Amino acid sequence: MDGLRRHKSMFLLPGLLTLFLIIIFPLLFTIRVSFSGWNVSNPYMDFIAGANYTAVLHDSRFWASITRLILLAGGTVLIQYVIGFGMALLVWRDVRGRRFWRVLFLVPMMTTPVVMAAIWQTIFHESLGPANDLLELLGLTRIPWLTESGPALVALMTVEVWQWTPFMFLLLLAGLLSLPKEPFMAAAIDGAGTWRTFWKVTFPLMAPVSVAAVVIRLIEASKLSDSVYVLTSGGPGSSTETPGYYLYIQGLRDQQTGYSGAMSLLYLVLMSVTLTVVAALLTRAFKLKGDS
Amino acid sequence: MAQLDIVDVGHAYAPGVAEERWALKPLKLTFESGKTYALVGPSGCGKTTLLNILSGLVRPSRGQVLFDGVDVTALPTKARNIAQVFQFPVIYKSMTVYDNLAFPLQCRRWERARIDAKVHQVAEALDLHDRLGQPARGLTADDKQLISLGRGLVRDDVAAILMDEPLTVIDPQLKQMLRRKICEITEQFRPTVIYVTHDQYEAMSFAQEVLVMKDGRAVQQGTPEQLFEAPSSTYVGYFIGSPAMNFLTVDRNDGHFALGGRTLSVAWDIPHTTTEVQVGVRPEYVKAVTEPGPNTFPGTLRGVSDHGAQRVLEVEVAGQLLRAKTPREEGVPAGEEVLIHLPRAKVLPYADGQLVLQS
Amino acid sequence: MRSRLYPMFKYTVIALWACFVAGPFFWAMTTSFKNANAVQGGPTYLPWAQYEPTLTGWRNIFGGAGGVDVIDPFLNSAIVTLAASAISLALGSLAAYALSRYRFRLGFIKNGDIVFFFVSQRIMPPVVLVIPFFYLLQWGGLLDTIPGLVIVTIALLLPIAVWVMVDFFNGIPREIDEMAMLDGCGPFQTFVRAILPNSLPGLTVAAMFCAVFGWNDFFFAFRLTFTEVQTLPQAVVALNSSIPPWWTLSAAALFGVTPLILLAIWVERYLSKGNLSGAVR
Amino acid sequence: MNLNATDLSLTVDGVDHLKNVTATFQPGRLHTVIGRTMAGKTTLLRVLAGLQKVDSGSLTRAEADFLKTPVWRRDTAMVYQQFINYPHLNVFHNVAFPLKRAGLPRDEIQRRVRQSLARVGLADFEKRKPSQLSGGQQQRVAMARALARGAGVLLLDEPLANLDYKLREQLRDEFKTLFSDQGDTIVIYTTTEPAEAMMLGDVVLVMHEGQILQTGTPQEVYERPATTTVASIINDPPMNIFPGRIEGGQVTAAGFQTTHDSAHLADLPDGTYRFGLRATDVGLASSGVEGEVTFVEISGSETFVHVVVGESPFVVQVEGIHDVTLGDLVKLRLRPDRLFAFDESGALVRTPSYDLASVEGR
Repeated sequence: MDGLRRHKSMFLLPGLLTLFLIIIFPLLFTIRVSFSGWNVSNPYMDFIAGANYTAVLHDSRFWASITRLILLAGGTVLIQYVIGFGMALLVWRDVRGRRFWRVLFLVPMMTTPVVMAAIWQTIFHESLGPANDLLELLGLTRIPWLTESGPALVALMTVEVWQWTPFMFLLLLAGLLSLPKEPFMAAAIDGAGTWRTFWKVTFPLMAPVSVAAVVIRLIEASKLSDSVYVLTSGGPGSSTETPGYYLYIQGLRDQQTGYSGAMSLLYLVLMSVTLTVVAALLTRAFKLKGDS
Repeated sequence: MAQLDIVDVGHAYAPGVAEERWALKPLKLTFESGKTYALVGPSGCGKTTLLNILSGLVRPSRGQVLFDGVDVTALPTKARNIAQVFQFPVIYKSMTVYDNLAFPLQCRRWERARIDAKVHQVAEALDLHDRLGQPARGLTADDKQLISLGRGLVRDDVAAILMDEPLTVIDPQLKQMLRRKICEITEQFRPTVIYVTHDQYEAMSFAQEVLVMKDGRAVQQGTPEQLFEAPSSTYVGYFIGSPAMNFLTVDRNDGHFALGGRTLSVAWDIPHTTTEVQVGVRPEYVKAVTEPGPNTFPGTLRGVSDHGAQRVLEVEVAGQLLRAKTPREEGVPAGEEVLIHLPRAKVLPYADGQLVLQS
Repeated sequence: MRSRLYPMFKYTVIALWACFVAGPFFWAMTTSFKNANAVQGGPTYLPWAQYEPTLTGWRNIFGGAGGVDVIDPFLNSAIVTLAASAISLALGSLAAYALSRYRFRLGFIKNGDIVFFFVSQRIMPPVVLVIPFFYLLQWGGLLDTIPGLVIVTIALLLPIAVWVMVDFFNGIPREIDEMAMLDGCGPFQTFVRAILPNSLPGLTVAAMFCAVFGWNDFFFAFRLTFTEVQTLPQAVVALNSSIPPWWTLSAAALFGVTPLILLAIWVERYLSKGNLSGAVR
Repeated sequence: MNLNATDLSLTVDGVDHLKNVTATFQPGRLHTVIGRTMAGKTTLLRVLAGLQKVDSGSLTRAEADFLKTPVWRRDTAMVYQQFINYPHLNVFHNVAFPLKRAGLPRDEIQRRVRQSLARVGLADFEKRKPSQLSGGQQQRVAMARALARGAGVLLLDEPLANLDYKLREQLRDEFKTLFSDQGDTIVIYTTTEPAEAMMLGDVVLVMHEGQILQTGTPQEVYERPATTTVASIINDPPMNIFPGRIEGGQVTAAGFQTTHDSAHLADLPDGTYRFGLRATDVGLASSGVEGEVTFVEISGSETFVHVVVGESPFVVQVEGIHDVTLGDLVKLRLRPDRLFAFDESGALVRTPSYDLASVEGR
């Protein structure tokens, strides 16, 4: 289309340039600073080559946080997907009070993670919180939720599942609502039961939405740090520390600017590569390319 | 295969609607075992409602649906033992062609060897046998429709196969091939088939019996030939045939009928209560002639439409429009004034829109 | 047999999940009416029956002694969210429209790569950006100001707006654009007169996501604003730091999350029409 | 002001969408472009509208280089196969949209909208949204919008293809009247249906694989199809084409031999030919060439019997509805006086004599 060549850039460029300009400085700054020895006692942009990177590679606390993040993100996203899909299926069709359930199940994702994490902290309080109260009611023993490493991880995962299952629920329910009804008719006609209908009709039809939802959630979960900050402050010790939170400690609390810069970039590259690979694998596993 | 009976079945989508406005007015129909039927009519005529009542998707407001004498009105789709081909091809996209065809049998827990034999037999008939191992999602729309049909055919005991405008999304060039394939297959397997379409061409080509519907009523049921030669109402005459049948209002005095003052030589016995008598004649039977004679009427040529092999002459006769379809080789009459012949054997009397059968 | 058990099973599962979802809100609600004594006495749930309710917590968040004032942070959050969302939606839908309708080619970079560039910014952890942003805003004199916070929030929201709107525009037939052009509209008029009026569902969804992520952002506000501009999440988390005045914290938390809960009720309406589906693919 | 296309070519991924398309479109005439799906008809319209670029060629209207004129200044209206209207506007504002863009005064807009809605029979539907209309009504809205503008070029891309059978018939008749007073507008109408092309067109262009194979009046194209491809495109059902020989003025083909019946072919040199015979010129008879019935189709008022004779498939068109059973052996009467003769490359060498006579007769 002649005459459109000029216009199309006018549509794209404002947004593209805005984002580019907002992002490019921090990125260049981080790259530069990662080669400097900038820290709290030496706040200068000197050049120390790759020393920071070598140090990060040997920082076992960093690598432990990466492993922890992968397990946390993978685990919570999987749980979110299963519960979110299950709930979406339950309130998809004939259910009483459908609108009420749908709104209620959406609410947690609309709330501020740090604010709700603060509430969760009171819930997990060892003596004054309702979590242990509930355990006693069920005849179980009290758990020191936030002061022991195992329970602290469980608490963190519980909060993540509570906060973000609604997001899965939202995307999957929207997907279910847009499905055509003929395939389900066909399955009924062919004599398929509930189980078979789910695995042979619903699940394959939902594969594209599922992959999109899981990938989006993985991206968001890879940045996990706010709730850690409020709920456990990475503790006890560093047992609930995620890379995001560890970076916060290094870069902002202890002002190891150069070191944290190197760590940031490494973290960013690792996450980008992992997420790209996961997205590609999921897409291929469900053969999503080249089909409508 | 089963015989399907519709006994006094009617349906309204909203409760409390006057019967005049029901989507499907109460009617009685029988679909005989092993025959092919077409339900044809414009959108909103009730054909899809009727199909959904047969498939169990809609429970009729009134009446009974019998499959081989058994009342299935209250049964869900799953318990009815029918098969259906939808407007948009439906396949199990995660499965191969083979598994798609085998699926209904797997659901019925057939033995593996028996499934295998049956699937191969049907695939052979559908010309899909060389693609059994392929994923079904990669096939073209017409092949997907064949798979849908095949899922019905593998079941020996299927009561009926319902087809809901199955050619809608097929490329025009492939439509004929698929239509041909469907015909061959029904010829071979002889299931009871009920085929819904708005297209007279498809309906007449496919079915042994055609049911023309309008405003929730079945207006005529008959073979394609009956619908063409003796439409029961002016509506059927209009809907079937292209161009539509001609209907000209005639004057009547003591049992004689006249068109524009000239006698129409017919021996019709029409009730005296009738307010309007029309003569119906297919454009195919109307001829432009040169010699006056019985049943010839003068007219004015208003227009000629060139359709290729035929031309359609638009002639004004006694102030009414009459279309005549003439083979190209006969040319076009010279001049505006023409003589039109209505053959006595091919003109039919319609009293207030309804055909009056003459003994 | 099975058919009778299934509904029971279904409603039990739904009820259990509903309890889990609603639990924290119920807990926050009941705690917000407690005082020190009621909290120290161990977990209780029912006012009057188990403890004597007071309005201390609620008074504290509206400037009561020893509490905070949530009104200013609320306004700050609202302004930042609205401004950043509006700018992101405007720039985002323009860019998304271009990416959906025109073919771009710059060397090996094509449309898909540009969309990926936008969306991939979501991978960027805020903690990576925040130190450079600190110096950038300091240099521009925008540290601890609303415009500064708006600028960095756009980095969070613009990718979301582009992601939702590209998919939405892809669902609008191109023929509508073509027809508008044939009818005498230039490219910009085509977008404004023919496409935007038909994009309300998509814009609503995009606006919802922008509002959620804008309103709920904590980290940027936490590190880039201090005394002059405090946002609501900051104010609430500040309460969490020392000895927990749980009643005030709970009241503030409930106050802070209410606007978006109202949004959830509104969004559900769009969901029931199936309008979100375009945003998912 | 003719619209002149010269040597327009467009290749996408190695497939020719347009190949040296040269055509002149004249004001006040209706041009029907007939071809199968994917023949390049839609591409041609999109190029004329400015929605699609070409690799080479030129397009001019009144001295102006049309290829350089942006879409919104081409004074061109288009009606799509899919009923495209502005979903957010009601019927009135849909039709008024282009008039507002042209900056017409309010009362003039109102007058034109009302007038053109009345012409398409939608006067009472002003306030409805397109989604509240049936397919046929939606297409009428699109027509009304195109007509109201009085654009210099009106493009219609298979406007009836997605409509019900009977509605199609009805709208086709209406179109004939609608287009009869289009003044100086250049109307270009694509279709896959021969009858539609013939009945609506002042000029017929036959397209195939991106090329224009023949241009002429409906009668010329129908009666003198330049190639076997044109012959099969312009006939419905497609013309039966089969190989044969002429020796000493005698035709031998498809299991029969002519004597003096095919006088119009008698003076052709001996050799191998391809013969064409319309479905209407083959009949079922009690004697003749024997073949097996493979398929039967019934339109509302004709029966098409597909028969295989030896290797050659034939379609026989019989007026009225007839019950013919698949697999039956039938005898065909092939009318030798109606044979078209094409050379081996498919170019026309001789038409049946009656057609020529009727050209002169009318």
